[in-house]
Amino acid sequence: MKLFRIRGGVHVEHRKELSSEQAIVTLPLPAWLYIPLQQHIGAPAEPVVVEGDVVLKGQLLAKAGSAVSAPLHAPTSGRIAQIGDWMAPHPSGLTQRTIILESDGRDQWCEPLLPIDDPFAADAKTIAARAAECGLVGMGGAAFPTAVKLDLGTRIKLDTLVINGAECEPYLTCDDRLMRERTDEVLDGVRIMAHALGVERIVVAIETNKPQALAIMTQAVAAGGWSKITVTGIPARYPMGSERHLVHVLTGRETPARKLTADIGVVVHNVATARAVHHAVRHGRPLVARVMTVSGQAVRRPQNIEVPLGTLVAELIDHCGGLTEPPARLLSGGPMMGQPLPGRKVPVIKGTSGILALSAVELHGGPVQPCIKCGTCVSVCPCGLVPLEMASYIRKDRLDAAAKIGVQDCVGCGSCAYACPAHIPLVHYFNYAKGRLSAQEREQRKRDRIKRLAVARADRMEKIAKAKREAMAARKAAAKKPEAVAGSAQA
Amino acid sequence: MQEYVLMLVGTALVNNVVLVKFLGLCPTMGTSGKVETALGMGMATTFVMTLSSVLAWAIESALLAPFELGFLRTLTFILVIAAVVQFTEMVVRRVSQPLYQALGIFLPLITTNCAVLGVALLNVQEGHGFIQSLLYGFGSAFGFSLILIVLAGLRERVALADVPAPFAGAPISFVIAGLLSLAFMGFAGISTR
Amino acid sequence: MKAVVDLGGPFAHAPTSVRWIMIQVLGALAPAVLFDLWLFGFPAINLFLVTIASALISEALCLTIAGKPLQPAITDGSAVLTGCLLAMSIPPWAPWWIGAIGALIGIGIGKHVFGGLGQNLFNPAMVARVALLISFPVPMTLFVAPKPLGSVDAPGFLDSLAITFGWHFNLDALSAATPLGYVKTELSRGVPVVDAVNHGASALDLAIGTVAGSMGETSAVLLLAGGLFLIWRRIIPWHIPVAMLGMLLGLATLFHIVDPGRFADGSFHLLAGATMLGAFFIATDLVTSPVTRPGQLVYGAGCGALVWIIRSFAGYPEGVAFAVLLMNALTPLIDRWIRPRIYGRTRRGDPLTPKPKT
Amino acid sequence: MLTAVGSLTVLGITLGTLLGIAAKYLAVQGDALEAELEGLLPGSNCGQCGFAGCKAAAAALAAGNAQVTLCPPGGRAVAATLAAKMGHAFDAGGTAEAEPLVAFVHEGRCIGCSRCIQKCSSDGIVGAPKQIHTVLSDACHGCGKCVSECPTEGIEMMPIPVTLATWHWHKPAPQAIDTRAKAEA
Repeated sequence: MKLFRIRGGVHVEHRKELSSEQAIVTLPLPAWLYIPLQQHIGAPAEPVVVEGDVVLKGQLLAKAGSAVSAPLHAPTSGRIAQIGDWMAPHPSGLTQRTIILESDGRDQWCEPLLPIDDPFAADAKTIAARAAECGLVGMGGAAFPTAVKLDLGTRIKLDTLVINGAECEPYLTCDDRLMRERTDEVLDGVRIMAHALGVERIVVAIETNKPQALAIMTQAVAAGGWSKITVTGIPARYPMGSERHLVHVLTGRETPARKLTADIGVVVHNVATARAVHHAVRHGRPLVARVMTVSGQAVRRPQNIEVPLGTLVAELIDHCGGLTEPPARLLSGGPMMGQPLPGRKVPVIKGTSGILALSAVELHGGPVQPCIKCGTCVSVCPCGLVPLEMASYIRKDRLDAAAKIGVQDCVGCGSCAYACPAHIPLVHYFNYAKGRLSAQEREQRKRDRIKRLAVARADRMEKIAKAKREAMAARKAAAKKPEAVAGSAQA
Repeated sequence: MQEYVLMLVGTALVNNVVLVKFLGLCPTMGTSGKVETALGMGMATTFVMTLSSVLAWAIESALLAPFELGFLRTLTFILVIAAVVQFTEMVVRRVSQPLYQALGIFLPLITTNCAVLGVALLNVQEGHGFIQSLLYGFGSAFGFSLILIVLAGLRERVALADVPAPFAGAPISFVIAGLLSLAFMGFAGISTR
Repeated sequence: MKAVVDLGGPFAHAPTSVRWIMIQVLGALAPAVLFDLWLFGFPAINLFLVTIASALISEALCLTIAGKPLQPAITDGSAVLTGCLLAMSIPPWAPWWIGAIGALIGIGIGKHVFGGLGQNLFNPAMVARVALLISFPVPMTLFVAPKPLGSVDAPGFLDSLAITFGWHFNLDALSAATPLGYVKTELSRGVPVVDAVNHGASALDLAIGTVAGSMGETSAVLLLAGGLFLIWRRIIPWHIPVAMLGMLLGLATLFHIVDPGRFADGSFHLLAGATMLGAFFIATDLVTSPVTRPGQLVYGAGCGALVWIIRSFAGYPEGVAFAVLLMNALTPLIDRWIRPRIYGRTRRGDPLTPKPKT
Repeated sequence: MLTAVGSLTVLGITLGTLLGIAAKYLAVQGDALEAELEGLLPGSNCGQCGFAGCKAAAAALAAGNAQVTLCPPGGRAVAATLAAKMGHAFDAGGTAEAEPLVAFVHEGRCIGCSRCIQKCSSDGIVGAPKQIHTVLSDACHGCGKCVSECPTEGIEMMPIPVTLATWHWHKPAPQAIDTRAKAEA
């Protein structure tokens, strides 16, 4: 299969050996589960249960808030203790409306949805509806509702489905283990999705630093005799897993800015998402648990664990033998694009692909020094931006100038900050700029809305005043006329 | 032909009107804050300088020399330059309002730009013919614009640096202009004959 | 916005730092410096140490005046590197105050006026060298033939102190012209360049460095080796030296063919003067060179062309310093107009139109 | 002497006529600046700038007897765009980034007199006589006229709460040292 080259990118030490040989284990059922209502891109889910309800595993807890949203299901059987606010797994430390479920220990499944026995006969609509019903979201980290993506086939002509087994983030090995241990489930899910999208070509992309997974998947596809699926090794280079760059490497097509990869006929799905589709379609099981890697030098025994959604990070770490030292950084996701967590009493959600407790040594941190314009960040940026110039504009509060040279096109992969010899937090600058710019846009939209309201009110007041004046004038005129009328009446 | 090329390079780089002859310093400092403004000012000044040196030559040879009115030279040249600048101002105001806004006071001030008058008088002093004075006018205008744009690029970059307080603003611009003329000393000694 | 966490962004990092870069550049310079110190004996060693010391002193002075902490800045090696490059571009037996004033100008006006490391617009060492060359032409053009340590006429340690620190010691008796200077003066006396080159130092001497000149103008081979080491360590891009040497070689050979009497040939230009030092250590100063690869090619070619023009036509024999300063002045414009294409956008910046699916 | 004066007057006249002709062809319509400036202002005629509405403020700005920072609700963003349009240098540092405020009705003290509704210039308050009123934060631009109007002082200006959607990273401190974060329990 012909591969293309992407611009820039960095060679990160993948440090997957910490957990790549650990088979997937299941977490013993935790006593309390904290299920936030916002676990996906789009509107938050709306609860359908109230405090005190007793629910079974897999029962609907909250329905989708809008077209682009995903429902939530009970990760285990138990009692709804409370629907209140709990700290979200987010660096802001803000709280979030969360359903707090107290498990009764029986872990009893509810009545599963009717399995679709021959998915290849069913049309795309039913498969997309089933994915929506089961609350499936992208498990690669973006957590975009899968149903919406599966529906794309009906509206746009697609020709390729790419299964993202790149997992270019260091430390994370959950996709690798899934491909090795749950190969059939993954491949079945892949074929179902390919049928729903109506694509002829399916490419499973796996980085060459995962040889066993590559071998097992290739062998399974050959055994299955599915000619449309090709499993290919791609160079282990960060950020290979970024959607647009993976599509470029495999198909050579470049996704236009502000557009989706679907607009150039390619849809990308994560390996875990494929497995979730398999469970939803074949067994009617909603998304209630996912595999994630708990790793980092500060964790005694790094492992890959199948975790019910809503488990607290503290429980995960305790299951892995606790911490060997207070972690320098506690992250959700990989070290490159992962979000630092405000503490250990936060739940894991559908989009959490890993929990990392990194020691100071692993960070290679250092004092921030002035930028010496070495240009390394320019040569490693996969999106062809000039990070040092954007950062110096942002530092001087000239966000419009930074936006003009493309800060909105930054995908935040972190290659520049990784390679910067002066340890400048470039991605932090860009995230601040993007946040500030969108806040300014929101304020501008609000000002425009208020301008419309003010103009409308002024017109209305004007009309009312005019009407009153006319009425006054009419009444005065009428007051004069009655004598004439009275006069004529008497005559 | 080779002599004209040497004349052009000589006036633009070797004895550059700003950094070697030190003419036209105030508009250089005034409009070299941003590169767009510098580009606009450079084009406007090039147009004015070239046209004025040609007109100056015309007046010199048609009017002043035959009637020995040499003492009127500066007065008539300024009159011509003012007219050309007024015309340029109308054109710029019509063509691009933002540039007109950005240049602001410096557009009419081209009249007082000593480089423009200086080049016209130098043309007469060195007895240049029509083509020579055209090239001399254009060459020095090109040198002026080159320095303006290079200085604008440098000042825009230094605007992003944390210049210590006593040097912020004008002083650092003068340091940059000084270092730039230091670099231009490299061209000293190139014979332009 | 309050954040519980102080810093976002990636939490892994490549094992580099500014100090490590500076140390590697100094390491690449070391062989050439040691050879030259041996070549020009004790006075050169004194001058070298004085220049480095005054570079550090002026760095400390500027930092305290600016109220900045001494610690990370003073030991990041940038002051030492500037001092070393300056010492390599002034005559080896120059008096001590040349080195001291040069370091003060370089570090003070060249760097700290703009705000410290990474924010200066011109290469500090070259600012100092050009300022010295123009303000003190005599001591800056007094070169001596090489007098290796231990050779018969090499000055002893005490004599060297007199040379570097003494006032009255005049060097006229010992002075010798650099290859470039020799060719230029011969040319002005009407001797065609070809004879001057053949009569002067042979190509081998030029390469090894056993010729008169400042420390940077001698040992071309060692500087080349140091430069290739830096390229291999990916500290400097190959684009700038290749473009600069390529342009210089191209112009020199082209014009040498056209008029051998007037223009020296390519190999002479490459080996003589501070070409190697300029191409690998001065033009590639990270702070003052463009950040994009095509921009670096344009910058290098510009340096090469200017070096050739100044050497062939201008008054000063050595043009590297001026060429680098002039191209430093153009760097902001190069970075402004030569930019990488943003992924998913055309060169002008508007989004690509997806190709109609054939 | 005569030729000198004569040649100068001739020169002056010819140049004058040439310029007159050019002026006619290159005429530019009236000052479009005022209309553009008014377009930039929020247009809610709240009067906080001291002028009777945004049109008057734009006229004052164009005439030059008003500062670009004359519009408090517009905050720094409007001031920056005005400065860019007028070509004035404007350093963002001057005006402190005013925390956007929104009116908030304390239910306990609202007696439903609805005097605040008449005062609100953008219909931001909803309520009926004798009923508890409330402020639509999306329609309130914090002009604060209703606060002084309320007889029971039941309205207060409050900052807009930050949610997970509107939260974004702070600007990193210039020499932010990448120290060990406290991952407390």
